[in-house]
Amino acid sequence: MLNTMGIIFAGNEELRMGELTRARSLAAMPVAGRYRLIDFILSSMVNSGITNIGLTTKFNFQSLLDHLGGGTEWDLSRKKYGLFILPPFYKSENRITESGESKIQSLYNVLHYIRRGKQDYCMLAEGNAVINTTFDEMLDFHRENHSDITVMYSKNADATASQDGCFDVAADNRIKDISPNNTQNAAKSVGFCIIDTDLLITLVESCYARGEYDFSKDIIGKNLTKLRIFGYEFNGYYRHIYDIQSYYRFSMELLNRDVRDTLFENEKKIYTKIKDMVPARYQSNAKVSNSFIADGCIIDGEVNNSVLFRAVEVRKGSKINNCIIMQNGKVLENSVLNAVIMDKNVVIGSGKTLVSEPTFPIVIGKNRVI
Amino acid sequence: MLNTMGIIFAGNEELRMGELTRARSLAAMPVAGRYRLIDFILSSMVNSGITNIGLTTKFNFQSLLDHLGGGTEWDLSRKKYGLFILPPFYKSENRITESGESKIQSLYNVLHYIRRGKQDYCMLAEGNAVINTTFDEMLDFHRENHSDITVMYSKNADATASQDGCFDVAADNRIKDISPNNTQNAAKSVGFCIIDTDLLITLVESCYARGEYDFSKDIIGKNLTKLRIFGYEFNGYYRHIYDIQSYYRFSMELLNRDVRDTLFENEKKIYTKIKDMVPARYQSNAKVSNSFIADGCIIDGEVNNSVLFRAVEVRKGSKINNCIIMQNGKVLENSVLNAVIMDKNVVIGSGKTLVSEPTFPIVIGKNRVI
Amino acid sequence: MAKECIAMLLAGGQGSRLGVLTKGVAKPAVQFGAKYRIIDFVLTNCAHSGIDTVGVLTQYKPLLLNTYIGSGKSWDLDRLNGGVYVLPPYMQETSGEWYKGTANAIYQNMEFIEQFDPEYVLVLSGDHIYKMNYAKMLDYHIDKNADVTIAYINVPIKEASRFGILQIDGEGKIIEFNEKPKVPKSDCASMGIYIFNWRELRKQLIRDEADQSSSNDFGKNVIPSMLGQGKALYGYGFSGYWKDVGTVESLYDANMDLLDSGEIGLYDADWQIFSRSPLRPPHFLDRNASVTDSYVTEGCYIDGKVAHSIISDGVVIAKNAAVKDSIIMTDCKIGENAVVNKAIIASGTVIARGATIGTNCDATPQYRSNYCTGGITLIGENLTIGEGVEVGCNCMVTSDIKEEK
Amino acid sequence: MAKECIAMLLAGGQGSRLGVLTKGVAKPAVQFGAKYRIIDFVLTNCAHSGIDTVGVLTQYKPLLLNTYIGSGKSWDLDRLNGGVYVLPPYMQETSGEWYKGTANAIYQNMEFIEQFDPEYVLVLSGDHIYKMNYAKMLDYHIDKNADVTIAYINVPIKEASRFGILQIDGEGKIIEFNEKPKVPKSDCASMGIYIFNWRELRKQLIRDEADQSSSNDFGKNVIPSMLGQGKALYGYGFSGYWKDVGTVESLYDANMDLLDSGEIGLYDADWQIFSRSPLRPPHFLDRNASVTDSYVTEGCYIDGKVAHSIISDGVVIAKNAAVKDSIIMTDCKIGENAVVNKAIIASGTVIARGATIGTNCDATPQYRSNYCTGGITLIGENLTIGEGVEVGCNCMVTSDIKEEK
Repeated sequence: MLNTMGIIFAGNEELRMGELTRARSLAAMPVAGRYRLIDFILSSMVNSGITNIGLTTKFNFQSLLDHLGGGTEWDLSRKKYGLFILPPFYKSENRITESGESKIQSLYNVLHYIRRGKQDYCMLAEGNAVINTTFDEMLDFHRENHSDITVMYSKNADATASQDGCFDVAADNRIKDISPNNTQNAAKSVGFCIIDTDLLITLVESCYARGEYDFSKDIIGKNLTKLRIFGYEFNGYYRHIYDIQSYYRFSMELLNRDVRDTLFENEKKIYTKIKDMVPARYQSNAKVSNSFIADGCIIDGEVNNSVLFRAVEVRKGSKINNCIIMQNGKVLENSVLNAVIMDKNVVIGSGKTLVSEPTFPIVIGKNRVI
Repeated sequence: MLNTMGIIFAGNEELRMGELTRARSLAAMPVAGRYRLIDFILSSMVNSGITNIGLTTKFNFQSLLDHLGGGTEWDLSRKKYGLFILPPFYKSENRITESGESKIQSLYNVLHYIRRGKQDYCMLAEGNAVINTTFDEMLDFHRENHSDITVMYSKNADATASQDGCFDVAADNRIKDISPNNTQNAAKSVGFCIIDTDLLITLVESCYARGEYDFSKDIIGKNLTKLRIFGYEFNGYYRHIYDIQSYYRFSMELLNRDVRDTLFENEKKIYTKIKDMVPARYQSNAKVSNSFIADGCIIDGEVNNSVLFRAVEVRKGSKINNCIIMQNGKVLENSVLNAVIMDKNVVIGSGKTLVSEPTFPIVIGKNRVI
Repeated sequence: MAKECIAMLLAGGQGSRLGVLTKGVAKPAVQFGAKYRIIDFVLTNCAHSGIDTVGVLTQYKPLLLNTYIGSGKSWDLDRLNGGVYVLPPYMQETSGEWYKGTANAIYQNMEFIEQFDPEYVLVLSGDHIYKMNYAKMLDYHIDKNADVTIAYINVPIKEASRFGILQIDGEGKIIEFNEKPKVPKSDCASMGIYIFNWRELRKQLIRDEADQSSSNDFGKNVIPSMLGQGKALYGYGFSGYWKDVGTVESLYDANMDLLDSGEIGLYDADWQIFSRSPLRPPHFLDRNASVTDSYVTEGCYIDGKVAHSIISDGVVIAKNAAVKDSIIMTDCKIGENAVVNKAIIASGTVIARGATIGTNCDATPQYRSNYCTGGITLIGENLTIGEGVEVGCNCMVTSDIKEEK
Repeated sequence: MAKECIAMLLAGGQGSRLGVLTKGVAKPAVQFGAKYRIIDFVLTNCAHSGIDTVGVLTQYKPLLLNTYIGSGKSWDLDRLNGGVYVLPPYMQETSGEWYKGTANAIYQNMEFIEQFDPEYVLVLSGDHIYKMNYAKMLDYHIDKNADVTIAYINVPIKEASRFGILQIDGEGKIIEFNEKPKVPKSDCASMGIYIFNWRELRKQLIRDEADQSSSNDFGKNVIPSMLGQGKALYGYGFSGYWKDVGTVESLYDANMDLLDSGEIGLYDADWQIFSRSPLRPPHFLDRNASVTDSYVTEGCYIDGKVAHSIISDGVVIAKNAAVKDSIIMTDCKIGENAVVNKAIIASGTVIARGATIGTNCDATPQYRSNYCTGGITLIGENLTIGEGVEVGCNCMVTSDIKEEK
């Protein structure tokens, strides 16, 4: 899949994530004990042989920059192409951001980058998808159908997660219409599409000039008869993270072996930044079950149905149930937690009780001491 | 000098540079055939043993990001600390940049980064200085004098270049006053200072809270009696690049052996991004003298008193005098150029004449074809 | 690019007393403490001591070690000027020769050292577990104006005859040195860590090489000879955790020390032990798991019982299996109802369901081995111990054992 | 992390026919074309052919070569899975042995190859200048269902006896192979580039190793033997620039080809020749300089006359010096009024003022050397040729020459 470049929309900032994305972009959200959300789509692209990848960014992408560095850990520190972080562009005269809110505006701002690539195809992807796949077959499909735009869809997908809506897909796989029919069995966009690079440039320029900023409506919808636009069905596991519920739900799904195996016990690896960590340490009073535990943890309490990120400490007498505890979280002695999401560096003192239901997890912001 | 962190103000955007900094920050300005302006101060810090360096950025720092990558080529891809590019911070609610115009605002925005470092001292530096030095002796001076803030000054310096003004320096090296007396022999700020990290944090917070944004006036000037503020004299070669004239003047100074030797034939190297280039090729009609020529050039014409960046082509019959030609510049047959600055990828057709005086160089913007 | 001090790390030894553990790899590459290898400790010391140029002298089965070291990035040793260099023996114009002894190994790489024009050369071995700031030792060396400084540690006098023993005067000067003396005159044991003035070392290496009777070893030849020449040799006392992991039992003990004493201090934020981490997800403890007093690292799946053990990455321990007082290396599988007791299971090995390792001391005398003492059982890498098979204590298994029909 | 095809690059040879040029370095590390080294071309080929795993087999003075290759980053070979690995000879449990022949070198590294579980192994040598897309050769190999495919090039029949000569039928199948035949039967010369099916190669290597009479060389032993066994050997025709730079004269010619024919195509944007660049400023031509028909690279200072020459980094050519038809390697200094004609000056050498190299063919018969033919003069590295000294053609200088008083 060497003839394809990747563009990842990593500028999304989801207000529905609340405090968790206040100081980081959604793509930099910590997930699954040691990863960041961006790792999934980035690794899927790398594992597909895409070596020219641009990330559009908007606000507060410091943590994204720190995480990705020069791209070495994703094998993207390459001589030719590699990983490009594309900050927003400002017209210097009036200091106004042109990056805007929409995919089309983002694409317009990185046209210089798209033009520099020599790849015939461009893969557009959301930065907030949890997936481990390769796109080789989708590209074959795109070529075989002489498709102009191929959109990946799923019938299983979580409907609310779809950012580009639902489609009517005909038997020949052509997309007939954009459908308001967001039902269980509808073909929902997974948020990835392959498009011929030259066509993308033309479409973005023309939409931008006319102030048409809705990718789904203005690029897909308006061109359904003029262009060959196909749907490519994806049957595997994927999740979009777009609010606290979807984040919590996905984290709890990691306790299913199938989900873990699909994502991680795969020839295709999910790459991430490597940090030096001591192995997890279980003390004499540790009682841990059905939990996903990262290195550096020190556990002397009880942990059930939970995800513990790196260097989390759970002291003696504490009971953790249905929780997500991010890096450097500390739960001192004799506290009881149920359905709590702790952002990085949160400390829960001894003898505290924080209990909710999995349908309504408690969120504790970064660096808080409770 | 392991106990010092570096902050480089790389967000300057000098309108006086005109077209040359339209799409790049001043710190990313190409200089001396194969370098970028930032390379000098960055290398000087690295050669001083500073391994924790943050770059404050503001607008259009894409080219800076591309140049610096993960910092590997400056030996700053380190496990602990390394190179941090600090994009501006936005309050997500109202999308307003807080990065502002002044050093104090920039510092306020990166306080989180400064706090994370464990170094006792902080070296603040302008990103637009041409210099090859080490700061070890300045730090010794700072310590020996129990100085709170030590400002590097020079008496030789180009006065207009000084961003932090001039000083009255007493015999005991204490700064007595900020001086309006910007004469030939005045002690002019070179734009580098060492300050105790804790003090820096306190001063920045207090200035920011009171809306005092002038580093020179509000941090140096107002504290001359309350704090121990010293001047440290620097006698070596340095230049600030702040407008087209200063850029052009420095480039022409490179034709002096002493200047080249000071900057480049030194045990302390100026690091930069390495690109693969063919050696420079001289053809049968080449006539080149008193010129600085980078790899990848193909020269079949006459070149005098000029700086040619990488992969510049000068065809037969053309005569280049007193020019700066940046990467991928092309001068076709039989053209005559005098005192021209060509930005990247400029093409001069055959038989053209572009002649000015070194006191008023002609500037041709990126990608132009003439 | 002159350097004040560079390190030369002797990593060429087979470490044959580790038995089947060094069948495929050199001793410094043997796994330690769930996610480390022995060499990590010395490379980490170099990184934290500010020594950024390290030559690693290898010759025995270096493939895994070379691959593991790679660019040196994991130890911050991928430096623009300097960094880590693997130095195997090589061919000269007319012939090549293998490293004859520790001193000869350095002798053959004098050209490598010369290119850094160092003032001092630190000679290290790659088979000890300890944390030491070599910068402080260098300060001492400079302060004493020594020709060579030898780090020593006080050992119980009854063990002293296993070491090179120093006698030092009140100023720290070495007045006598005896390699493995039968009757030790002091308890100051050489740790095999030397700082030499490079000019002096260069002279001594050439002199030693010319001596046909020398076995070209630092402890046996170079140091005693320098003492005889009246050179200034100083001892640098070290106190802290230090363990030679040269035998199966000492390797086992050092691992258990990690669990029990914490003396090595893995949690010291200013002295993190660097290692090359595999890229694996967090580990998972399933509903039947019980893990106590243990270290477990990434990629493991545990549904059995683990007590007082060290579990490397990718290990699977099935339901009702019981692992106790053991070291389980990368990607081993322990089947249902299997029992592993006081054992070292090398990487990739499968202990099939119901197998019993190390519980019955009298079982399987045919596998009993001199390598294994103190009741430890050692199973080699990539083996399969069949269903229901029993292996006794003090045994070493080097090939598959099929289940009995 | 299975790989379809990995490359094994034979870089262990001394290249003794290059005379003093390989005194301190292995042949693949010899400088070429101002800023390259010979091995750059093959490593570049691998990078552009999508081969991301390369084992480099070294044994002769590998220090500079190892340092030069480093992490492989310069050739995009610092990969997460795969990349470049330097493979020296090593010790086994009982003993170690040096690489006996090309086939034995691969034989000793079978374990290295196995870890990538490749379908195909590409065997290369590190001493040829050419650009070739190995991916196309691999397609051909797969298409022909061959056991081994050998790349060949048509050479003038009178030179054919220097090569391994293939006879191929209309389908590309090799029907005869003769290593350096006295009477060549065709002009198809083996380029020493082989693609093997790994399983087949593995078998053949074990078989060859067991054969006491074999010299364990691909051309002499393995290929003829496979032909005898009726295996499917195919020839893959290559047309384009290809030069064996095994002698001083051929190395000189290949450099001059860069200047004169441009056939190697340094300016091909899709096939940039990668190399490890030194970090030096642009070069400077001063007021008296005259440089024509030449390549000059970074860090040079030229105030003299340079015609039809190749000037490596950091060279200083003083006023009134004249360099013609020559190759001046890194950091040489050519003094005022010195004349250098049709010479190769190895790195770091000083030609003092007024010295004359290579103009008078009858001068200095005492330095005449069989290594130097075609009127070429070769001066070794880090030497000083004193003021006013004259050195004639076809000479090789291996130590300083003092000025005559």
